[in-house]
Amino acid sequence: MPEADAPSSAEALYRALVVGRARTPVFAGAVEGADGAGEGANPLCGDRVAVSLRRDAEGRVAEIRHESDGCAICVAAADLMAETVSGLDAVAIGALRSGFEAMLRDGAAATSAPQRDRLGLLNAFADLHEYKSRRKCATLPWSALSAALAPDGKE
Amino acid sequence: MPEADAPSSAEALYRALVVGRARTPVFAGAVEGADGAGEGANPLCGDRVAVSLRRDAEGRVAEIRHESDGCAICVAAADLMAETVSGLDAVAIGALRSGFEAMLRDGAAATSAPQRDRLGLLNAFADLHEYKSRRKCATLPWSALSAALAPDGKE
Amino acid sequence: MNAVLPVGPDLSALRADFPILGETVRGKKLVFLDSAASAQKPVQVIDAMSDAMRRQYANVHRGLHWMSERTSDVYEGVRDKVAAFLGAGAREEIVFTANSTAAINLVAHSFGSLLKPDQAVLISEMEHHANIIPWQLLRDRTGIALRVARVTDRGELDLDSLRAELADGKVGLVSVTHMSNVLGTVTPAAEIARMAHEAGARVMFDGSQAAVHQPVDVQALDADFYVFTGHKLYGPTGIGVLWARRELLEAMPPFLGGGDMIGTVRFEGSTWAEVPHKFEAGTPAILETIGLGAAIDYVQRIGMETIQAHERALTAHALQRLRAIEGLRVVGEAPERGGVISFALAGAHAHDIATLLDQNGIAVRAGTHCAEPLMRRLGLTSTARASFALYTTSEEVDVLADTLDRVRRFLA
Amino acid sequence: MNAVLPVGPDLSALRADFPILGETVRGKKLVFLDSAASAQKPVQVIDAMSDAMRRQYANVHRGLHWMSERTSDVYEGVRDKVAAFLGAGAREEIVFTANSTAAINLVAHSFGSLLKPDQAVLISEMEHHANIIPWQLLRDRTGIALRVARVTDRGELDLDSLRAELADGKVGLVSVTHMSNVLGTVTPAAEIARMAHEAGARVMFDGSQAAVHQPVDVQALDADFYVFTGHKLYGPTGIGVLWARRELLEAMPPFLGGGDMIGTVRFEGSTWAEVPHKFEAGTPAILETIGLGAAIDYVQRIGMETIQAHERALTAHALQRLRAIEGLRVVGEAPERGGVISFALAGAHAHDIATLLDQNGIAVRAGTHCAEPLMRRLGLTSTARASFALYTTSEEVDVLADTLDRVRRFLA
Ligand SMILES: Cc1ncc(COP(=O)(O)O)c(C=O)c1O
Ligand SMILES: Cc1ncc(COP(=O)(O)O)c(C=O)c1O
Repeated sequence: MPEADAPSSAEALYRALVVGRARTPVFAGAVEGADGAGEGANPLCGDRVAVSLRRDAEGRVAEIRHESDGCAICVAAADLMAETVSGLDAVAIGALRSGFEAMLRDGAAATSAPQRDRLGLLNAFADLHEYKSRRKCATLPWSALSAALAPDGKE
Repeated sequence: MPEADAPSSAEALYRALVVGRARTPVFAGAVEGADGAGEGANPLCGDRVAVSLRRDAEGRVAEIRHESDGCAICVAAADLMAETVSGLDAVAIGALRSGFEAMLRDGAAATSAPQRDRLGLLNAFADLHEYKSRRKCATLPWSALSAALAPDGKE
Repeated sequence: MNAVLPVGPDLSALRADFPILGETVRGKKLVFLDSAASAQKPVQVIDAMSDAMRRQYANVHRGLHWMSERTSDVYEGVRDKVAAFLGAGAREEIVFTANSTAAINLVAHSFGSLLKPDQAVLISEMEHHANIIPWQLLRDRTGIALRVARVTDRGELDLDSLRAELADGKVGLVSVTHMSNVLGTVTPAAEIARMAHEAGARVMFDGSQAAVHQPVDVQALDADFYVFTGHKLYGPTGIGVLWARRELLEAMPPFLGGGDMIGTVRFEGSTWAEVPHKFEAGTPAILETIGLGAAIDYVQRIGMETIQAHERALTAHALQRLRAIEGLRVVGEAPERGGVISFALAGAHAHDIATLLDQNGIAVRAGTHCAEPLMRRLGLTSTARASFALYTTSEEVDVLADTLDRVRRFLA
Repeated sequence: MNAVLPVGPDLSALRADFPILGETVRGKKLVFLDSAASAQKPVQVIDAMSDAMRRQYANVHRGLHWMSERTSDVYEGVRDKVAAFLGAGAREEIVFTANSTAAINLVAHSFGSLLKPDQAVLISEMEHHANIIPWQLLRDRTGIALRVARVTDRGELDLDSLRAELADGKVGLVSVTHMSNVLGTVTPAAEIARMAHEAGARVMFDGSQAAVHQPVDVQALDADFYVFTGHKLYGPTGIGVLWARRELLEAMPPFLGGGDMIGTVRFEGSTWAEVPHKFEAGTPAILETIGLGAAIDYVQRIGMETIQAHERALTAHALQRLRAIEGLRVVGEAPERGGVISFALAGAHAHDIATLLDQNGIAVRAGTHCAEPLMRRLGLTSTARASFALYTTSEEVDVLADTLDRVRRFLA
């Protein structure tokens, strides 16, 4: 979408990355022979995310997929989450999630440079800070991921 | 009560006539051998008026008494009503009541001079116009009187 | 691109009465198209409430002092205004409640307690949750049946379905919306009332939307109950209205208990005040009632016919503009409709649309609009909804359409 | 004649915050001594409501747009303020209602439905109708028993009677006032809670008066339910609060049905939202909640201890002055009391007193004060009542006493 045609200059939230991933997610689907699976749903808007994954011997995410039915924010958040957590173990994922949620809550300005580096692609959601009611769209995939990582499949 | 000692110049409402009649009503009691009796009560404030009367051959009130339990306005209104309606028939009483209620509703200014003449002692209540929530204290006795005049003792 | 404007009365000068319309949101001029959720307030309402608090306020009814008497007069005066606004037969038929929801719950509890377990309440697929849940709770309490009349694919109330549900004569109450808050559909209330009465049922209309967008005459409709809510009629929150025929109010037991609704109180048993006070327990929403009175004065001065004509023209314009947008589908095609339009955009989630519009200062609602069963019936999970008020302009509709078109291209 | 003034904090500068106090009534300066019926509002409350309507307003919760998000934030922020005001354990324990009456009715319906028919609700002779009628209606609906603890001749809650009524362990809920709106008596809430809990009962306090006149900490009291009403706390009408322990709210079925209180809605059956939303059906009293928030900020800034100290001094002064009037009897002699004084004047009806005071610009209440059983218990048909607020001055008390003395001589 050319800049001149953008509905507003604050278009950063829906930058190409988010819209692109929402339209054609890279990590859509389910992992065959998954050793973990979890779901998250937001009854208020009907968004739904299912995550399945397989871990390696060290407990690091070796393969991860999501089936997401929801708004662009939700689907893109699930896809970028999947990309970002590949290769990480539960502890690292937990830290990443906290950092992500802190960025949504407090905004990019309140996020440290090293923190921003760690968040990588997830920085695409920084402006969600301004859209409080949409934040849960971006965190829903993480609830599903937590459930997938938990022994009993519940967050 | 000397003027200087009056709680306010708008003291007219409780002029000596009202306070005097409330303290020592002239028509208190019940008529022996009454041919009409009626009651009125205001559940909101607990005021209660019972009227009994005897009519002459032409249907004019020959004797009338009231037993009133209530505020000064109510007791005085009952007593002054009894005095005023003595000698009147139902039609004349009806007209008097309408005039009385109109005066309470619209004030003395809106009452014509002949009307004021007919009201006589009842003019003492003219300022009740300014005290809307107290008007029913003055009209309660008239409800009891209507009941006393009605064939079935109900207004 | 600009469509030909259907001509309506020009109410744009009235915008000056609504200070909030001059606000800026996310750096853009506010374009408020969410009035069906709650309308903005004119200074007349704001000032009426402020003035009461600044100059003449006390609790109402039992006070013998000046402030209380005067406040009571103003409060009770609003009852007359509401009665006139609805064409009610008597002021005693107006019961003040907290909102439409409270009014419907009152009827569900009080009138509902008079229904026999083998009777039914008939609603429709088009109802707001406020006209669904109270009846479900009643069903679960007392065992009555809850029946549901269908909605056609065009988004109209299916009168054949209504007739079929009424046929066995077991329906004690029909309770349906007078105007859908999702589709804008205006239901044929007089006809529904006739059908209900022929089947021996009473009829209630949820006028939460209708009373805002068109003149209402409860006697002409031959309704038994009618409810609306103040905050959608340019009034404050915290105040709603139940109108009911006097004989029904008199037959109904009280709902909430407390001060002001009693005759005499003894522990063994109490007696109730006359209607409507029997249904108004506790200190009423005095300031909000005063605000509602100012709102009714305001719309009456403009005229509900004028407001209706304005919104009709606006809606026609909006339908024209929106339908021209590629991939946009307007949900609901009833010819009889008010200024509420739901739509879906191919490939775009309603929430994303709402957020992208919001970035441009345009407030629309997105979601299920408290009408999940209707969404399910229409096979949708959510829609975006633009809704109009007396202060909405065709320029605002154009901004909506232009921005939507860009949003579509951006998300596509 | 002037009595020695007990010294309290000087709050007279705050009168400037209450524009109505400068009004003239019947040609006299208003002396407003009817705050227990409803308090006057400071500009901070008036402005908070006006500003919301002028600058930042939309329906709350489901809106995704800026106005709705911001309004929701402010609205939900008040829940935090109320939680802090009451010392609640969690913000989710705060349920917004229309007033105290609605809050008590909610508990009577919802918690009441969990009581078994052989259980009882225990109230007292000192209750406002708002804490009597809902239990009578519950009794008549479900067959529970309604028990009544006695009041002593001094106007205190008779704890022996309370204990006796609790003895058989059948009481499921004790619901009593925390401060009498007639006598001013403050009840020993913590002790009552302990007695109730020992007998296996839950306990609710009607804090409609207490929360206005003293600091309240529901956890320190070990209460289970606590209610108060906004308009007596210098806030607007149309808003009240129910606090309840979270586990109770979670166990209780919903009361009113409608939007915002649901999880998912299907005609066959619906699910409910999390507490407290489960109990908040329909569009809430958004503007009134904002007003209540401003009122709480206002009294918190002054400090409830300071307000209490001020009113204590004022009440001591008033008792001294009033008791000095020939033929005047103060009704209720509890040593623990707030700024509410009922009195009777020998040979003068309370209504006449109220009217004659009103002629002098002095607003007091006269009648049964929505507490008929208490009046009957005390052998009275009505009393006159003067009640104090943070803005009441000892000069006003002196005007009352001086005028009463003249009224007495006039009517005697
Ligand atoms: C002790 C007490 N309880 C309950 C109430 C009822 O409050 P509301 O009328 O605001 O519901 C009042 C005031 O009228 C009161 O003084
Ligand atoms: C059709 C309809 N019914 C009922 C309601 C409920 O109104 P309130 O939330 O004011 O009770 C609404 C609005 O939300 C509505 O649009």
